Amino acid sequence: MLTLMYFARLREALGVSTEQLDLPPEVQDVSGLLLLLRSRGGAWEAELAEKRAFRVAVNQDMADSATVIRDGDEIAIFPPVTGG
Amino acid sequence: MLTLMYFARLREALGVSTEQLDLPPEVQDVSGLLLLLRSRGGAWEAELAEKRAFRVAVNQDMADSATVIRDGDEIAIFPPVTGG
Amino acid sequence: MTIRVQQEDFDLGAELLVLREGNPRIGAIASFLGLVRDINEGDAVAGMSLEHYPGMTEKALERIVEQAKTRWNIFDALVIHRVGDLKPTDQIVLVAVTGEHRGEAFAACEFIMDYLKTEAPFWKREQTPSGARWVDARESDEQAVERWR
Amino acid sequence: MTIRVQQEDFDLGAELLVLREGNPRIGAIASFLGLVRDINEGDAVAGMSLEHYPGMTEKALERIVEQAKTRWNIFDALVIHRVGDLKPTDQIVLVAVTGEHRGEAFAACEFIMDYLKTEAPFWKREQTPSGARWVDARESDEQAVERWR
Repeated sequence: MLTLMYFARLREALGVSTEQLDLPPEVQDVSGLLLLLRSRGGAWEAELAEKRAFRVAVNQDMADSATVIRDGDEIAIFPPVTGG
Repeated sequence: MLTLMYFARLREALGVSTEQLDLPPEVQDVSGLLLLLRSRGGAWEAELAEKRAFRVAVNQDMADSATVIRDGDEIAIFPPVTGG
Repeated sequence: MTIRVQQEDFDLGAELLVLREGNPRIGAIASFLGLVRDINEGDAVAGMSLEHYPGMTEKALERIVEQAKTRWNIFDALVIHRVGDLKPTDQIVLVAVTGEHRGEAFAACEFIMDYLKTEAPFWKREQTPSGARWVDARESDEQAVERWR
Repeated sequence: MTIRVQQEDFDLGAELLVLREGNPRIGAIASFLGLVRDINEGDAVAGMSLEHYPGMTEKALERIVEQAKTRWNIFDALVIHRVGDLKPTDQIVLVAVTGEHRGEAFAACEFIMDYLKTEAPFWKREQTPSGARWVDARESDEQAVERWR
């Protein structure tokens, strides 16, 4: 089981703040997860396209496309941060 | 008439905080004034020697050896500053 | 190290007193206070709302402060960041660093702010006359953090 | 611009409130607070006394702040420097700068401190177990100010 979280503009655009997902066997890393999410089409395909600026964190650490994903992980997807 | 002021360690070493001096005709600039003061000998010669670190201000602006001195000027001689 | 993410306002003077309490070796405190401006990107801002990622925010800020402590000879650092609804002139963030001398305190304080701006998961949504909008990340913030790499 | 040379202590939080009052364009306040340390050059310091050159001090500080305002896009700056007898942990100096964004506020604040340290006529005399001594100027302060030239 994975916990997926979405924040700020992405949360609004995707219409979801949190979801639980059984870890699909073909998802081994962040890039695999993104492929899966894009395959949902619509806002998912548009917002998570390669050329869009967004960030992924795995277990609350900033990740990149090669970061490994394991069962039980907490994965967050969000726009570039704008605090401070 | 010149007003001469001495601060901090120099004030203590020279034993004077302020003095009034008629502007001597041979004093045209800071280097001329320093020559005159050194000619007093003792602590004056030692403390104001070329190799010693001290600063001179003319009318409350930092000066150098070529800064012109005129009648009525306020001239201060002091060690490198250590505030803040 | 003190890291706080909170809705409530804070008292900068009181926070600095706590930060330096009991350490007479401190000669320098550099601090930064961020405020809500009433204009951004040329538009009037009536207010803003700050969202964050609870848990990760604190972890990210702790890591940034740890890095600053490794890099400079400082005593301690404090980061307070507000979330929720804010209006112009409200305090958003306070970063303060204590050290023996000013150079390291200044550098560490600016380093923490630069990383906070690019790595701590906060997002601003501001209210303008043409509606609410999510604030875009600034290119200048990316450039600022590059200096430290 | 506010420049004050005074014996009395000051309230940093209250001073910053006055400095930013009535200007909702301010997004950043960088500040520096200098404190008396209980040790210097390896010796215990029981207290110190700060002498200055009245008149020139204010003039020198004003010129430093003017230079900072020419160099960076900042709103305002405040400098408070104490004179007279101080003891460890006492506040000596406060420099605060307001601006739209943090980069210019930080730079101007550090610039003002670096110049204050090398050009404003203040002198420290400290009490140590082996007697009172005038504090020597630090080579590192000369190096710090060279960066801006």
